Parts: sequence; structure tokens; C-alpha cells
Amino acid sequence: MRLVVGVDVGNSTTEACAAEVDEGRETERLAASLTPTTGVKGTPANAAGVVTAVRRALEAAGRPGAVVDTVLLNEATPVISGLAMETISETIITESTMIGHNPETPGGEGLGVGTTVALDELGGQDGPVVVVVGAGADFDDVAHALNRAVERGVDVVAAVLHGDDAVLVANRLDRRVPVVDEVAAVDRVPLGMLAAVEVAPPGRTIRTLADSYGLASTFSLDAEQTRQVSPVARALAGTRSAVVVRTPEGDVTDRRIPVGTLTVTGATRSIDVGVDEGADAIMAAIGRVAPLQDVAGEPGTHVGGMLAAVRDTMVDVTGQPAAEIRIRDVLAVDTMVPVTVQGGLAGEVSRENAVALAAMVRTSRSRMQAVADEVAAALGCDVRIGGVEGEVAVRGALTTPGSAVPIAVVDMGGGSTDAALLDRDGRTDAVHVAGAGELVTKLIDSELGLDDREAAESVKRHPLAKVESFFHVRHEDGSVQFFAEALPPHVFGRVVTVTPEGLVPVPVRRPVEAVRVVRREAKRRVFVVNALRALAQVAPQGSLRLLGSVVLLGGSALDFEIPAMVADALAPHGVVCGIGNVHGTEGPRNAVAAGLVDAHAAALVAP
Amino acid sequence: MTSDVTDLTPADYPLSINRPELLRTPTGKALADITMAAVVSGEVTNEDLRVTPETLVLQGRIAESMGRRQLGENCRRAAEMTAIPDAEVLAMYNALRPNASTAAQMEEIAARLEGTYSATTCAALVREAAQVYAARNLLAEES
Amino acid sequence: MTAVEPRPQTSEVRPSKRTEVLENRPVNLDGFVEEWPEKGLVAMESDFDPQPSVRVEDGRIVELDGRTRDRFDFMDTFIADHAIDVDTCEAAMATPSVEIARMLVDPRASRADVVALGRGLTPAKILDVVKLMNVVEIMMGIQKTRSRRTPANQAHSTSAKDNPIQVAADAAEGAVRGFAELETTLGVVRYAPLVAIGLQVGGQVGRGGVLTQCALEEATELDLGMRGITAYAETISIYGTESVFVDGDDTPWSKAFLASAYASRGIKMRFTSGTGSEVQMGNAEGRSMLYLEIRCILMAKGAGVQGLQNGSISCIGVPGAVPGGIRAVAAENLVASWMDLECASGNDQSFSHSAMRRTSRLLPQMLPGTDFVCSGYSAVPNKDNMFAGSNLDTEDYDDWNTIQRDMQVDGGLRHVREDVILQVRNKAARALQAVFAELDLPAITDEEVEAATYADSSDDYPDRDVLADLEGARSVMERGVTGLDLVKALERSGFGDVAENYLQVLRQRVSGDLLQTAAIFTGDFVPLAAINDANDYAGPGTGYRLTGERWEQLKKLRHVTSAENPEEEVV
Amino acid sequence: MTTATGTRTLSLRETGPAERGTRPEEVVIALSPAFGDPFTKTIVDVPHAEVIRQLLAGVEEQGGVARLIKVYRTADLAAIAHFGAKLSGSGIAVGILARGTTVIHQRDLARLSNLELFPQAPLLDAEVFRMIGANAAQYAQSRSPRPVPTRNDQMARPRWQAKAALLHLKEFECIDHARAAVEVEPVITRVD
Repeated sequence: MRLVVGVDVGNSTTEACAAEVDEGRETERLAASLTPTTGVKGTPANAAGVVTAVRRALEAAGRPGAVVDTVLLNEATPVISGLAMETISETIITESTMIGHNPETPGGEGLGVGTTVALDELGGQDGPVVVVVGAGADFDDVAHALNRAVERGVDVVAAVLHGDDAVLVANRLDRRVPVVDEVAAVDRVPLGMLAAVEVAPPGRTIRTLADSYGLASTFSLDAEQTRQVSPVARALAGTRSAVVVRTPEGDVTDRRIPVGTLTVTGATRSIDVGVDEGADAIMAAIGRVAPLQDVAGEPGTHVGGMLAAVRDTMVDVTGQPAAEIRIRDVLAVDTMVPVTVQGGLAGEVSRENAVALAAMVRTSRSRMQAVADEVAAALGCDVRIGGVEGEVAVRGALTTPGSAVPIAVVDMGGGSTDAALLDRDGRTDAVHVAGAGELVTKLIDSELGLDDREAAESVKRHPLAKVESFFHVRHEDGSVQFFAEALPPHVFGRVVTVTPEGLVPVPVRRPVEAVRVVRREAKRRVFVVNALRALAQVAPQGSLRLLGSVVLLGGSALDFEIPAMVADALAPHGVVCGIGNVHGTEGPRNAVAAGLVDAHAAALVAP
Repeated sequence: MTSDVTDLTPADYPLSINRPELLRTPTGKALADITMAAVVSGEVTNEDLRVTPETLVLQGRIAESMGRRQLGENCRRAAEMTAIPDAEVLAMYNALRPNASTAAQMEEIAARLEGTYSATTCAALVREAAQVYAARNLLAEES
Repeated sequence: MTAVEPRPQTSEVRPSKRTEVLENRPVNLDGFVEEWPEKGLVAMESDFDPQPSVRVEDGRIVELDGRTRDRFDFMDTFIADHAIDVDTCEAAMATPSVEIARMLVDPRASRADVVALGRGLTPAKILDVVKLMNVVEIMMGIQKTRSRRTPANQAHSTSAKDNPIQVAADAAEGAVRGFAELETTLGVVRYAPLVAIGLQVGGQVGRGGVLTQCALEEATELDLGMRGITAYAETISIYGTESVFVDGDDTPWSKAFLASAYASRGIKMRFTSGTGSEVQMGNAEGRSMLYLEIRCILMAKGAGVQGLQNGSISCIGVPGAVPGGIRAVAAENLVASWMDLECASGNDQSFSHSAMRRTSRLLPQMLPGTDFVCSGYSAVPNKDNMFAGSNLDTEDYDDWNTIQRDMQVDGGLRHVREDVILQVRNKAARALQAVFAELDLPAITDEEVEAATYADSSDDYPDRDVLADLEGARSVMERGVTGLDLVKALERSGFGDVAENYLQVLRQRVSGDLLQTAAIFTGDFVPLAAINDANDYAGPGTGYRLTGERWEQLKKLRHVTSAENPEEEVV
Repeated sequence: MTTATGTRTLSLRETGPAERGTRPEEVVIALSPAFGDPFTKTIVDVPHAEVIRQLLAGVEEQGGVARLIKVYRTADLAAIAHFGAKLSGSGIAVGILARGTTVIHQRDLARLSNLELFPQAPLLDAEVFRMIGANAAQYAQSRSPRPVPTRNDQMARPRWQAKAALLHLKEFECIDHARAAVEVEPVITRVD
């Protein structure tokens, strides 16, 4: 009997499988282990992780310190991925002409049109006035002053406040007028100008100021002027309250931000594509030059910087000259990010367009021999490098009960999504495409405006629920769960993730449904898109229909919804897709390590 | 236990230096057996790094020889407690909190200390507490 | 409104320029209140404290300080039955208080005699004695009665971000500067295992034999102790009235049981109490702060715990605000020492806006020396101090060292050259990096090691992936990682000397030597307790004297002009 | 946020025994024995009139309704607030001590637990009381408010710890075991 340990060095984890093999005897797998990969996959730094993984596997097998006959390593090659995001649109307000934010609680209802006047200067005005109230005013004092002015004959038609006092002031007015509050930069509202204030009833949105012709009627605009203010109307759509001030040069613009170009190079030609053209344009350009040979970005942009960093890291890791490093895959995804409006007076936030880009570079220059030498020295045993990446994984996956050739595997990791195929003739093919778990986290983070990677990670990994009382939660699927003991106060009334450690509040003010949509869309746009993209590259004749079984491997295969999402996407192509169960026992883990052992055992039988 | 330990004096302190021959780990190893080599080889485990009831009694004697009667008693109670599993020690502590146990529950703990663990000093402490709690209205309501 | 905002001008009268200057002095940001003795808002001189008395019948105390046994509350009962020596109490109580007070001061009365006499005294009698003493006499008393001969010091090593690398680096620096014990606590409690590991590894890098603890709720604290990740425990609070004790969800019996539980696992432990806590919680039962604290001290003694952390601790703002309050705080340290307990003597909480007041509050412990002058000198900047700030922090290191040198007193610290500090900080961070790698905990980057080497506060470190760290912390508990696993990890990763230091600390658990009164470790792993290093002060020329090699160490400061070559500084 | 310009005084007019409310969105504000009378301001001199005005304003701004009760039998903040929560139609109450220490409570919680606690009275000003009122109203309407940012000041101890203890003792003096809780109507008068 010989004690062998198969070791799979992956991007993020190193897995080991200890087994006893002998000619003519059934291989006996003893135990498996899992440890974080040390250093970049395929580089000498991996040796430490390999040694740890071997030691762990032996400990788990109840044979610590046992003499190992052979360690089997996969032929791992370095893969480096990067992630960047560019915001490509912005809203700019000039001359403080518009306040379109959504204070939680505006006061009053309706539309008021008049000339802007500071509270202190109230009195004696002819015609309707919109009162502008600065910081530090007390709600009782403000209401009192407005009521007095109305008594004196001033036609107060609306008010704009600095503090969060709109309901308080409106409730104290003898005459009901719309009041907009929480305008942080109220001191910049131009005075003596015609302005309109509109507040919609609770649960409704404004009608007049969010409509071009409504604005035209309000401010008596001609056709050309109406055309000019139409961006204002668009920008105000969907808000419950708004203020528009008519000034000589005032304007709202919604413009594209030039964020540089990407140069995508194929075998025969190069195309420049503007990042601000969006994800579809970028992916289309990549399709046109296929097969992609390299991508470069413009220096000084996030994307350019990210691509350069990816390249530099690979240079550091492999020692190859920069010129030889090629970026072989890019995934662009459209997203929305909340951005504070430039020139806004109330800290208004608009949801701007952005493009997220994942890139990946790999090299064929593996330095596994160095790893092997170091492991051999540390453990004092024979170390063999064997098996082309992908090939071994497929063989391991094939031990999943019910799977059959042709078989493809998809391994969705943190930085890249990998696919491999074993066809009926025993040929294998493998690809790596950019974009995986990290990109999903980033999309969730930015789209929910969390600015909190941990919270985004939690949303990605766990189902959602709403804590409806101290004794029950409503899960995202609508089911209700009751608790005998009161839930902790910090989750009361909140949207939470349901984690093994308990309920964790998600710092958002949106309903569960909205958060769920963001999460699933992010996963769909990355994992589903990439699974299909990668499979199409390895599928016979590029046709998904010709794939027999698709087996999902790796950590993402353990996700609570990704496997089902991928399977649903593949179903129309007549593909059987499921979660790997290596040797019927290991689940989606250990395919490569077990595959190495199997291949080794097979070689013993038939040398 | 050897006979010369009854007359331990302050001069015997520290035992780890002056009387190492009196010390054993719970698995019977000598102090000198706790070496790095033994740790690395797995011969010494966490189980070895605990104090034995015998050692606690010795330390209690030294404390008493310094006139520290109560510290000596504490060592004696501790010696009895070495046999009680961690979780049960904590459970007993929680049961001794005010308004946490009925008179019957307190007696149950005392009986268990005495019966299962031969912890007579600890049992006496619990019974004494039960008496005081009864007088000061600190027992849990019988339900 | 924050505490550093100046007081609003209330008077209509135009103030003088001088008044303006005085108004702006930091001391006027402190709060001061008038006494209210009926409610216990009084330091130590109150007409409402009981008169001393004791009566013994059938070998049992049946009257204590004016109360008969049928009227005892549980503190009276516990003290009468466990703390006071029944055989000697009637004779001891018959000794005039002034006689006893003089014995505490008079070098010709031996420590042994005055401690023996103390075993028979009731709380009111003890109060009656210390009330006769002024603050210098109290210091004389501490100098004589403190249990260990060699004074020591204790540090807080915490991080506002619960960053284990920061805790390790500051623990290492603290240890090399001389702290004998290091204490930590958390902002996010779930971080505890990683921070406790950081503290232990860092401490053993700085100086082998440093003892560490992590202040948490009892179950987790005991668990970390039993695994050998921490070495002692301290935050076991006791109170001077029955009602406040019960509000704290404990009784003298539950705490006594807990004391034995720690000892049964070979873990050093002390209780914590302090003047002001009862009145702060509104239930002083009309007794002075010091009277109630004396009850705590006797309760601790009765429980058989080896020591006590007292000196008001987290309630220092209360005695600090009443007349004679800091004298009372010094007196409570004296009583703890006199009752033959190890005394970790406070100076561990934000006390005053005034640097002068902070120093004067410190001197009654620093000058006579105590078992731990500070029971928490902040070895991190106060803003990183998760115990809510200390009376002294890292900014005060050079001042402290200078006062030691000026007064020729040993406050437990020393000046250490920059290169040595950088070296131990770097090594602590690297050792922790190796341990984390060995244990599959979230990696510590070289950038973090570099930051730790040169950092001052948590702001100087890269942010950690908190989620991953918390996951790692959970796995430490779940996998049952023990101190021995850490030793092995250190040994395997080339930190054999640190591993050896740590193993020595763990090994001591078998001997129980650290369970004795005031036990600490020397750098050579010799347990130093109030047995083999018992205080032998007997007047001038005796007891601990700052001389020889240690004095040479303490003569060093950051900048001292060389006598040999005045153009250079001594290094 | 606004601050009052004038000085206002508070008097609490008793309207009857404190009873259980039925409005599902109401917030009960439960005052301690010494609140308003005999004390008139918090530990940092925020007038009680302003505390009440801002708490009520916070509730009103969020479209809620509030009801005030005064408790005499205990000066324990948790007990006061929990008592208020049990009388609240929504189950939400704000409890407040004369020195300013405040808590938001819910009736299903254990007495010593809470939704939001503001233990450092010296750090509570008019602005914070407004936010506390606003959050209580949102809890009462089953919304998810962002917790009021807590402030921290290590040097509050030397300045305020003893005064807090003194005020605590004074508050205890005002406990009247014989007197049941009453509903009160705040009468806030501007004096300048």
C-alpha cells in the first residue's frame, strides 16, 4: 500500500485528498482537507499552503506525521483578476435652479408659485411669495412669522426650509401651503426669483414640475424654453416634492462623463470603444475582434489603472516581461450608482449609470516545479506534477453519480469563472473568463449604496428576511418564521440576512423585494452570463446543446441560489446541470485532488 | 501523596522551582516533561496543562503557612472543583446568582457536589448560601 | 454638548482677565459636587457610618458594627462568617484606633503584626483607623503593607478597531517597557479570540512571562482562560451594599464560588471594586464611599481570592468630585494591602482634564509603590482605549519615566531605545502573521506588519476585512484552538523563542504558583509572590530600594546630555 | 434641525390615570418622578420644556402621535420606559429621566433590553431629542429608522459622573410608592 496525497492548488483554496493506492486494489480515500492558497496560484509561494493541506489531510485521516509516498500536484497556472468601476453619467444643476430631493417628510400639499423671499425680509411684498428659511430657525417661530405675514396681507404660497421641520411648520400654518424641508444649502437658493414648490400627497409623486408642459405653464415658457427645461422635468420624475427656481441661466444637465477608451485587440484588428458607451458596446466590440488577444485602458482612468495593475501583478509573479502579458478576457456589466448631484442644494442623490469591468490575465508559464521541489524538501517525499488543469477536474466531476460524457464543469470562484469539457473522444478543453464572486459583491454594494463590503458580502451569501416583530420574521419567499424567544433589538423592523450566526441587519431603507432583485440581478449578470459564456467557448462547435452533463464545482456551487439560476439558464438548451458530488460523497469539493489520485491509481494498474 | 508535604513552608515556594518533584500533570507527567519537543510530538496535550487537586492542596498549605487562611480554603474548594466539567461549573455559578434558584434547587446542587464530586467544602458553601438567601428573600419563587 | 466645551458664562458681572485665564484652565472642566452624607455622597467622613463593635458568642460573631445577627444583611453575614478572625477579633477591636493607625505608620511595628491585628477588625473599625491618617500617613501605610516587595505595573492594550495586530504590537512594546500584566477588551465582542491571541503573542515577544487577560462576560473569559489563550482574570466586580450587589446579579457566595472555579483551572484571578460604585447606582444605604469599599475588601478577603483591583476604578469621577475623595481612594488601596490582598491600585480610568490633577491622583500609589501601580495604564493612545480611557496613556510614557528618575521611585516602567521598540513591534506583528497563517486565519499582510512597526494609533493601520476576521474568530472557538496550538504554530514558523516563552507561561498552570498572593513572573520565569518576595519594609534603608542595575536603567531618558561629552546625548 | 430662540417653561397638567392606549401608531413618552417638577432641566441644562417640545416635534414630523405619562413609583429608566411601552398602543415608548438619560423601549422586550439607549445624558441636546422622537414614531409605524448616532466622550466621566450620581439620588427622593402613574398634558409657555 502506498500513501498518496492529491493536492489541488486553486485561486483561493488548496484542497488535498489523502488515499491509499495499490496495484489491483480499490483505491481507499482516507480524508480530505481545505486550506487557503498561499500566494498567487501557480507560483512558488503555494508550497506553504500545499504542505499545510497535506498535513491537515493526514491529521484528518488520523495519521499525523505518517510517511507519504507521493504528493500529486495539479499543473496550476497563475490567474490574476481585477475589478474596476467607472461612473459614466452625471447630473449637474447650475445657478441652484432646482431642488428635487425626497425629504422623508415634506409638509402640506399642492403647488405654490411665487417670488423667493428670505424669512427675515418677509413683509410688504406684492404678489405671491415663496419663503426661504435658513438654518437655526425654530419651527414654532417660523410658523408664527408666516401666520403673521399672512395676516398682514402677504400672499405666502410655499416655504423652503433648512431643517427637518416641514410637517411641523405646515401643521401650524393657518393657510395650508406646500413646504419642502431638509434643504442643506438653503442659503444658496437665489432670492427675488420666480419659484415653484410642489408637494404630492403621501405615496404619490409630483405631477406639474415633473412634466415639461407643466413647467411651461408654471413659468410661462415658449417652445424653445420648454425644450431647454425638459431635463429638469426628467430629473424630478418620481419625487414626492420639488422646488424649481427660474433664473436667467439656470439649467440642469444630464451628461455623459468621458472616462476614456478601451482598446480591444483581436487576432486581426483593434477597436477602440468608449467606456461611457456602456457594457453592451464593450462586449459587442470584444465579440467583433474575437478571439480576444489583449485589452488596454487609458492611463488615469479607473479601468486603465486596473488593467495596468493586473498586468503588473502578473509581471511580478512570473517574471515575464510586461509586453508578453496579455489580457485575455473582460466582462463589462452596466450598473447604477447613487451619486450626489453637483450643484444640488439638498444633497440630492441621483442614480447614475456606471460600468463595472472585470478583467483576467493568465499565463501558461507555470512555476509548479518550484512548488514541487519545495514541497518535496519539506515533506521528504516524491512530488509529481500531473494533469492539465481542467482535465483533472472533469475526471473528478465525472465521479458524480448520474453524470456522463460529454461532461463539462463550471467552477465559479472569486475572481474568475472556469469551464472545462471532456468529450466522447477523451479530449479536454478548458477556459477561464473574467468576473465572479467579487464582481457580484461589488455590484450589490454599489447598487444598494451600501459602501460596506461586508454587508454586501452578507447580502450575496445569505437569504433575506424582514423582522416584522420581536417574535417573527418574514423570509424573502414569503414564509413566516416564529421565535419563542425575543429577537435582539438591533434587528427590530429591519431587513436582515439570515446567516448561520443569526440575523444580521442590512443597512438599507428599501424593502426586502428590492434588495432581493438587486442580489439576483447581480448574480445573473455575472454568474449566469459567465457560465454560458465559458461553456459556449468549450462546447463542441460552440453549441450548448451538444453538452451532455454540466457539473457545478467549487464554493459557488454551494451557494443557495446560483446553481438553480445556472441550471434554469441551461435548461432551454436541453442540458442536465447540477451540483457536483465527487465520488458520491464529497459534494462539489475535491474534484481535482480526488481526480489526481484516481489518475495516479489508474496509471499504476496500466503503466 | 508523600508525607513531607504536610509541613510545607514559605521556603518551598515557588514549587515549580523549589519542589518540582511534588508536581504532576493530570496525566501524571512531571513538570520537566513539558518540553517543546514533547509539545511538538503531541505527547503533551492541553489536558496536561491543568492543575491537579493535589497541587491545589499544596498551594493552599503554603498560603495557610503565610497566615492566609481564606486563600487556603479557596484552594481547597478549587481542588474539589477540578473534577467538575467546565459547563457544569458555570451552570452552578449561574444557579448561585440571586433569585436564580429555589431552596430545593440549591439543595440539589449541594447534594450533587457532595455525592457526585465529593466536594464537601463546596457543598457547604452552597448550603450556607441557601440559608442566607432564604433569610434575605433571594431565592427564586417556587413555581 | 461635550465635556471639553467650556462652561457657559453665567454671571452678569464682568470677569477680570485673570478670571478668564483661570476659567480656561482644564481643571475647570472637571465636575465637583457638594457632599450629601445622608445619601452616601461623601468620601470617608460621615456621621451616618456605623460605630465599630463586635460581639462573639459560641465561636460566632453575633454583632457587627452595631447590628445584631438577626439584622445582618448578606454582606454583614459573609464578612462575619468568612473574613473576620473570630478568635482574635474581640482583642483586636479593643485596641484603640489611634494605636492601630500609628502601627500602620510606625516602621518599628512589623507588617506581620499589623496584618495580624487587621484580621480581627470590623469594617467600621478599619474605617475609624484610616480616618485618623492623612494622605502622607496613608502612603506610609501602603509602603509598609503592600504584599509584594517589588512594585509592578499593568497595561491596557486595546484597539478602537479591535485590530489584533495593533494589540500585538502595543502589547510587545508595553511588555518591553516593563508592564508585568497586560489587559485587553473589545468593541465587538466576537473579535475576542483574535485580539486575545494578539495580546498573548505580542506580550511574549516583548518580554517572556508577561501575564495577559481579556475582559469579557464570565463564560467566555473563563473559556479563553481554560484554553490557555489568556493567563489571568480581573473584571469580577463586587459591591458594598446588598442591594447593589443583587442589582449586579451576584452575591458574595456566587462570587466566592467563581473565585474557586478560576483557581480550580489554575488561573490567577482578582476581584474588582471601588469607592463610589454604590452611590453611583443610587443605593449606598446612607454609608460613606470608603465604608462600603472596606466591606468589599473584607468580602474579597473572605472569599479567599488572592487580590483585588480597587481605587474607585470606573467610578473615579464620583470620589474625584467630593472633598477628600482622592484621599479616600488612597485609603482604600491601603486597606486592601493591609488586609493582605494583592492590590492593583487603579489609576486606570480617565480622571481629570488637568494634567496636574492626573499626576497628583497618581502619586499616593506611585510613590509608596503598590502591587500594580496602575491597574490599566493605557499602552495605546486613549482614543484606542476600549476601557473608556485611562489616567495615563502612551503620551505620558516619557513623563512617567522622568518622574521615576526625579523621585528615584520604581513605577514599573523604563525608557527603551527606539530601535528596540521598533524591533519588538515588528517581531510581534510578524509572529502574529505567522500564527494567523498557521491557523488559517485571515492573512496579515506585510503592509500591516510594516504599519504595526511604526504606528501610534489604530488610524495608522490598514483596515482589516472585519467579516473575514469574525469568521476566523468563530473558527478559533469552534475548532477548540488552545494556547498549545499557538505554541506549536509559533514553533513551526520560526518563532521558537516566543513559543518557548509562551510554553513557560502555560507550564506554570500545572504548578499553581501564580495562584499565590500578588504573583507575577520575572523575565526568567521565576514566580514572584508575596511569599518569596514578601514586603519586608521596616523603615528607612529597608524594603524595596531603587538601586543597582534597575536604578541605572531608570536613569535613562529619551534625552540626557552626556557628562563625558556634553555635545552628545547618552544613548 | 432648528433650535428654539426664546425661553420656554414646562408645566405638566394631570389629566387622569395613565391608561392603555388604543391608537396603533402612538408613542408613549414616560417621564420620571422628578421630570418637570421639581427639576426643570437636564444635567447639561437643556430645559425640560425643550426636551418635551423636541421629542413631540420629532414624533409629529414623522406623522405620529404621542402621549405623555408621568411615573412616580420608580426612578429606574428601564422600568419607566417598559411601563410606558406596555401602555402604548403601538408598544413603543420613550422613557426619560430628569437628568436627560433616555431610552426607546418596546413592550415585548425584556425590561433590561431596549431598541435604542442613550446612556450618556451629558451628550444629549435638543437635536438628539428631536431624532429620538422621530425614531420612536417610525418604530411605532413599523418603519426602520436609522439608529440615532451615538456620541461618546471619555472625558464625560470626570466632568459629569458625580453630578449624575447626585441627580440620580435626587430623583430617587422623588419616588412616591403611593402614587400611580398619570397621564399628563404638557403646557409649554414662552416666557420672553
